[in-house]
Amino acid sequence: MSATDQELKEFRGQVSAWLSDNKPADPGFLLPQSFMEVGTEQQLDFLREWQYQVWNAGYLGLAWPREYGGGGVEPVYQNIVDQEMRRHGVPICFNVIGLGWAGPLINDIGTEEEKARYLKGILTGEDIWCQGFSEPDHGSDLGSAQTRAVRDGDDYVINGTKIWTTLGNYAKYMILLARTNPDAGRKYDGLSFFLSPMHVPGIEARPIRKLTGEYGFTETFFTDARIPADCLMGEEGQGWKIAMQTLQYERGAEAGAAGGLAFERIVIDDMIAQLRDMTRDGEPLLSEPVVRDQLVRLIMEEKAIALGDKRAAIAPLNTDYPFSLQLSNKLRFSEYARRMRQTAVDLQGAAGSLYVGDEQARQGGFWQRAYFNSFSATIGGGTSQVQANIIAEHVLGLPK
Amino acid sequence: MSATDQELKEFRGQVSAWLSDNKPADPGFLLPQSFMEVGTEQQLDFLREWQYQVWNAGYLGLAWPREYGGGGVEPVYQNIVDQEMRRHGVPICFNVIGLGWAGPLINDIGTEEEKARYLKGILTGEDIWCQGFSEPDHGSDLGSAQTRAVRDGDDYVINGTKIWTTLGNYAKYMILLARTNPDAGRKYDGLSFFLSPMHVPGIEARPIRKLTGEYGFTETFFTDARIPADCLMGEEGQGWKIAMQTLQYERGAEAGAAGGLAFERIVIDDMIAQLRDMTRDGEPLLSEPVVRDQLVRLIMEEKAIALGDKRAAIAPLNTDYPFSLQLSNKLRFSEYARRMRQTAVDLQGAAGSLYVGDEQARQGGFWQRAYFNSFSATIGGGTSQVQANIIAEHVLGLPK
Amino acid sequence: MSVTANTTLRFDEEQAMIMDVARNFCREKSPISAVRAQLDSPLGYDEALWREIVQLGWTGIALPEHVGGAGLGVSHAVAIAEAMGRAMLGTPFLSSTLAGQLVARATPGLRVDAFLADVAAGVPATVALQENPDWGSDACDCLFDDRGVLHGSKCFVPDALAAGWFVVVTRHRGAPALALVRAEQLPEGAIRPHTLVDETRRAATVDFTGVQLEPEAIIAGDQVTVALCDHYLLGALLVAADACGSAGACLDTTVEYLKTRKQFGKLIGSYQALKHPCVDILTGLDAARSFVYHAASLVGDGSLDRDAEIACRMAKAQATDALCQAGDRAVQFHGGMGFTYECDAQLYIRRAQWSQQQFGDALHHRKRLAVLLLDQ
Amino acid sequence: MSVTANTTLRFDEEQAMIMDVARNFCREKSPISAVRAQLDSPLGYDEALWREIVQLGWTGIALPEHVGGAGLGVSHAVAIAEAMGRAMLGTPFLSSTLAGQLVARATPGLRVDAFLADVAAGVPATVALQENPDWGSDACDCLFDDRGVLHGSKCFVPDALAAGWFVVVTRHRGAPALALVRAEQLPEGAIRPHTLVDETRRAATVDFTGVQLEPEAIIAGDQVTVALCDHYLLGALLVAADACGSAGACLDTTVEYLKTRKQFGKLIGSYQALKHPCVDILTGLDAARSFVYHAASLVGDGSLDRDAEIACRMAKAQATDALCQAGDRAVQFHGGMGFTYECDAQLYIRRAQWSQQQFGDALHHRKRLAVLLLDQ
Repeated sequence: MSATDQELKEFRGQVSAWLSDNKPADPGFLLPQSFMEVGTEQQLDFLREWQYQVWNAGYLGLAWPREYGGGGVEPVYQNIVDQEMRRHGVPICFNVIGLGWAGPLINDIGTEEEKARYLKGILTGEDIWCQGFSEPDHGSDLGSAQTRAVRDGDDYVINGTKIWTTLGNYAKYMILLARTNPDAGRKYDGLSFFLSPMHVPGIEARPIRKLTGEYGFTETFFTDARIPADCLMGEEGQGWKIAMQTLQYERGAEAGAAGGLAFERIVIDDMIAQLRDMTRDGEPLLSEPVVRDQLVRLIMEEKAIALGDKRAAIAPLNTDYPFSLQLSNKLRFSEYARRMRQTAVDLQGAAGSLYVGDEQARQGGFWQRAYFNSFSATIGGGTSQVQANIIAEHVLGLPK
Repeated sequence: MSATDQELKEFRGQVSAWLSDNKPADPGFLLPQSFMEVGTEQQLDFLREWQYQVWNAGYLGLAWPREYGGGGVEPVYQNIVDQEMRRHGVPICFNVIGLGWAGPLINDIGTEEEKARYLKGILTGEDIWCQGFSEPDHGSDLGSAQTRAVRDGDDYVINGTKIWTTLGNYAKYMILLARTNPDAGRKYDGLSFFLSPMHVPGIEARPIRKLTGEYGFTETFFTDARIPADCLMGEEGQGWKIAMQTLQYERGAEAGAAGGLAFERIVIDDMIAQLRDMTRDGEPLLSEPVVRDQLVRLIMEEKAIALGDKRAAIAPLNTDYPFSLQLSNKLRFSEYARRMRQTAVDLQGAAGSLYVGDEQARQGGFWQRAYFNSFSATIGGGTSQVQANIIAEHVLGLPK
Repeated sequence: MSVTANTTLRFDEEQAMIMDVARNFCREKSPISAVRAQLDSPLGYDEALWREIVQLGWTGIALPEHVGGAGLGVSHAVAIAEAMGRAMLGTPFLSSTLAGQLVARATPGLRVDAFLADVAAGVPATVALQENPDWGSDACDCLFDDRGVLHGSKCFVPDALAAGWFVVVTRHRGAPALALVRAEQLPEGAIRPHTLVDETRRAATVDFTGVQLEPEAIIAGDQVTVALCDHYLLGALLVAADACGSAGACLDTTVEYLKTRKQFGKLIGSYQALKHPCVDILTGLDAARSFVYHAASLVGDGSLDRDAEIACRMAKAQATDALCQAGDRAVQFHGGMGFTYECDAQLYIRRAQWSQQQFGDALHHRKRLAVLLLDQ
Repeated sequence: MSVTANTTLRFDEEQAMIMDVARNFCREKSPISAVRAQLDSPLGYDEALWREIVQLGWTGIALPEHVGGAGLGVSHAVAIAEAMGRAMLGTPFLSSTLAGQLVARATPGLRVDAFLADVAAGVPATVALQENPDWGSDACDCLFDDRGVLHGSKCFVPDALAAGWFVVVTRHRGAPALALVRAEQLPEGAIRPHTLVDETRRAATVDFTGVQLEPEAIIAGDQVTVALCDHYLLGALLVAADACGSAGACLDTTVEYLKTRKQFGKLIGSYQALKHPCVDILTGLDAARSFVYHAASLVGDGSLDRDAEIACRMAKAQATDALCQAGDRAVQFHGGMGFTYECDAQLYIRRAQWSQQQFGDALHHRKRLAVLLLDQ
């Protein structure tokens, strides 16, 4: 039985009202723009409290089963919540690896015991999750992961290093991709997937300082770390398949994700708003024709991305290069984001040389930090250069 | 005994006066912008007459020996002539393969007989020369030339195809790179160099229509063409070495070239001049700030090229990346030229859609044609993409 | 209100069908050999093929039913323009459609049904608009005197030799007006064809001096001003759609070459220096197509609103820039072959120059977009 | 007259020697570990190293001999700035040199020899110029009253904590004037350090309110106006030279990584997607260096002429754009490593943002170049 339009409209009204009443006041320090940028305890405490409030109000995990802390209703309700949260500009729900990767996976293929053990803590924010896929020597090439997991009695013994572990120093659990069989015919067949505890001897999560000067990731070292054998998810050798399955949850609540905002969306309007009171040669910056031309180009780029997302869903409008929009989405969006943020700094005049922490910095140095952080998207998850190869080969059919 | 400054100054004055008096009037048809663009008999006749006049006045081949039609003086005189010709904006001396490739080579390593036979006709323009190096299947890779030359009695029998033969349909002689020994260990060792007649049975020069719609090159087919054995220059197997030697003459009269302008230099001033009377939104085009910004960028690019040429000669100013300026010269210049010409068309408004032959086309469609012709430099002699590899590998030391 | 707020995309079964039919028809009827066969012809198109197009109802697709049209609106013409652009098919479709729209929109009543019925029935029509190359100029010296006699010339008149009707943009009592002129009314030698960079297109300078206007051939009033503004935008949109098609064909041609040509022992399409720029062209083209379909969703039969204007201008700016880039790289990436007239790359680089200069270039439109988007 | 006419490049043995010495000195004394050691320090430089620099005579290199300088002119300071930029060496050299030049050029006689002698002797000096982030603004609210007491603040004052002397740009009878202020004259808490994006640099907001000027500390007259115009240009030039050095070092760092890092079994430097952008950076940097040396050939001790102005502006626009591109790509091409604070790429991308915003960004200079080059 589907919700009626009327019901959904009313629900949207309730959400909006709740958000208006409960949107946190400016904490007086810069909040992370994404879950990959939680650099201080202060930020973490703030975000944890916010996620708890959202869950407590019944607005997180709406499509997850009631018995594990969810709402047990259709995904469309969560979508409405997320849209309203975006519209109200509230903070992110920071436990993203739990909400959008581990949780949905456990919901889908986990045992009853795993569900009972893990799901609620993900929603409340009590149990922070992190991801251990990337390794220092293999960058974009996940299939070559070398971290070893060796069965020894009732344990697996883990040795190796993972990198870019978001929230690694705060996390209680990790979704871990490790090699159980180094001799497998295909390298993918040697991988297994674990729901690993983080607080066991032999696991050290060392914070990585980012080029922004802030923290948010760790490098995670496993040295003869023993984790219980029942941490294995599925069977040995299914690691790659399960890891790939987590990707589908990016498609949102319908696909199983719990919901909540994973990152603060920075849009061109934000940039234009901050430029509106600046001057150049004593005149409003926005009256400078060369700047206007630059801004229009950026507006067009952002609008094209939004239109492209819609067009991707209309098959007859994608007959020329099917999947072009889907496969190029990451490249287009991340490269646009980087250029847009860079322009936002460039146009500040001498104030562009100030940074986070300076009292005269525009918006507390928001754009400077945003520009530097934007590389996480042009580098992480396959660099832009690798993305371009993928598009060239899979959309245009050019040779490898 | 070197010429004194005073002597050179007087000479410059004479040249300048002669050019003022003898600069040809506008012939009423578009002249070629380089020797690679002679597309009609009308253009050819005009340019031949002009070259003859220049030679007859004593201003071509000034550093070549007197007995073969040259001036027998120091190269600096020819440099002065060339500078003044550039300054006066006179037409090109079209017989460039003769003046700048074949002629100097014959002067350097030719026999007395060859000198007597070929040199004067090169200078007067009576004997047109062309070059047979490139082949259809080997693009930038000259060393792989497959055209065969087989010794048969007093002849060589030539079979194969050459392409991008400038003036091929008008030429009397060709400098020809052909393979005499297909079994040589190194592919370069199998090549020989010929001063080949063009007007023998079995040689057909088929004009290539360029993307401009005009002519200027031929594809040259050799079908059992017999040329006398004494057309061989040097020994069999020295072809590659001799071909490489021709490249040094690009360094001008000091290196042995006869002089004369090989191409009409199109500079940013020409472009700005044509834009000065255009309008955009009813205002002068040159008052449009975005256009101004674009033009300044181009001016800077052109100026940087000129400064770079000078800086390349001052060693202490090139310690960071020695040879960077030399090796990147072709790439920088040809890519700049293409963009500059494209911009010159872009900015014409609706007139940019007109072409050579239209009475309302700006400057008779000069810029449209110049833009299209500019690809000869970004493609010919190693594409820009190949040039970038060379710089990356030889200047920056990046791996192949 | 966000500057990117309106992301309307409407698309129905009927449009999908027309798009499909148009694409297949153009591909079948206009292989590149057929395109090349028309490069030197005076009209630039095959009249028999034009009759087929008329039979398909495309000339009336956007016109009201009472004049013989299909009443489907400009959005359907957009799909046809894109298909024609993809096949590089030169016909008077763009000029006729735009002339029909201008008159239909400028006319308060049904005074000009004869004209519209002709257009719907396939008589080529064209708008004689420009008097100089400046798209931002409002100069108009082609005027008629008290006796209704026109004086003055227009240049860049598309498909003038083919046209049975001319819609001459003129002035009446200081305000914009239109005069409908039949080809037969033109004096001998009035049409002097341009030599265009794009040899698949035709345009001419037309001297209307001496043409005696019938009183009912003059359309004036406030609606003309509005219709003229819309004409610039619809022209931009249709050229953008056409350019998207051409850019796609151009990219295909380049990619095909890169898949088959070897240099230094490797397929050249495996070099990132060639494949990554192709990806840039693809993403630029994707953006352009999104704008075109978005604009097509917003233009109705009524006067265009602010969002529609934004969409049309973005479509034009993006599509012709994408095509210019595609054409330029097509020549470069074909290497020596690309430098020949025989190589199809030349068709696209020439089309690109033509497209950029119709209804204002990218800079022109971005300048106006800045006003719409930034000055609130 | 061609817009690219002046291509003067003067370079003598002495300059070659200074360039060589400076390059070697900076390389030896300022390895990246030493640069990093200063990132958190209040002054941003090693005072012992500064004393060595003073010993080398660099602080007086461009100042007249009678105040203890070498009288070699700004062109020699350019070579030093480039060497320092290459080593990312943060010292008050740029600010002191510029302060010295401004005062030397603004002074009709020898009234301020004490100041210049101090600068030549290595007392850091700085110019307090800006009151807002707009380089094109001529706002000046930092004024002195009838009793010679200053009121008002300046921001973005470079090396303020290190400075022994401040050259405060103010006004006298409606025209630009300079006031020389000793650090000791500042009230407690007058200096509030900025947090800069480039952690190798230092700047502060300085409140001069209450400072009592000695009458001979005020420099006024027409020459001040000219000297101030030149100050903007010389500042642009020295920052450009510094940026060229940093861009070269940045490119080296990136290239070194590309030569050693493997991905998918290949050295990543063999991928054209990485190597061709490095070539773009190289050619952009080559252009910048050419402009810098050209400008250095044209700036003498007298007021700068049109060609010198053109050269300085081109140098600044080109050099900082090249550095921005180099820094941005350095981060990207180092991959995950580039995203860390530990990777030196961050030093360069930060330096790039700082450089771009000193003495006007590229857009600022191109706008002025347009007037110089196109409006004749």
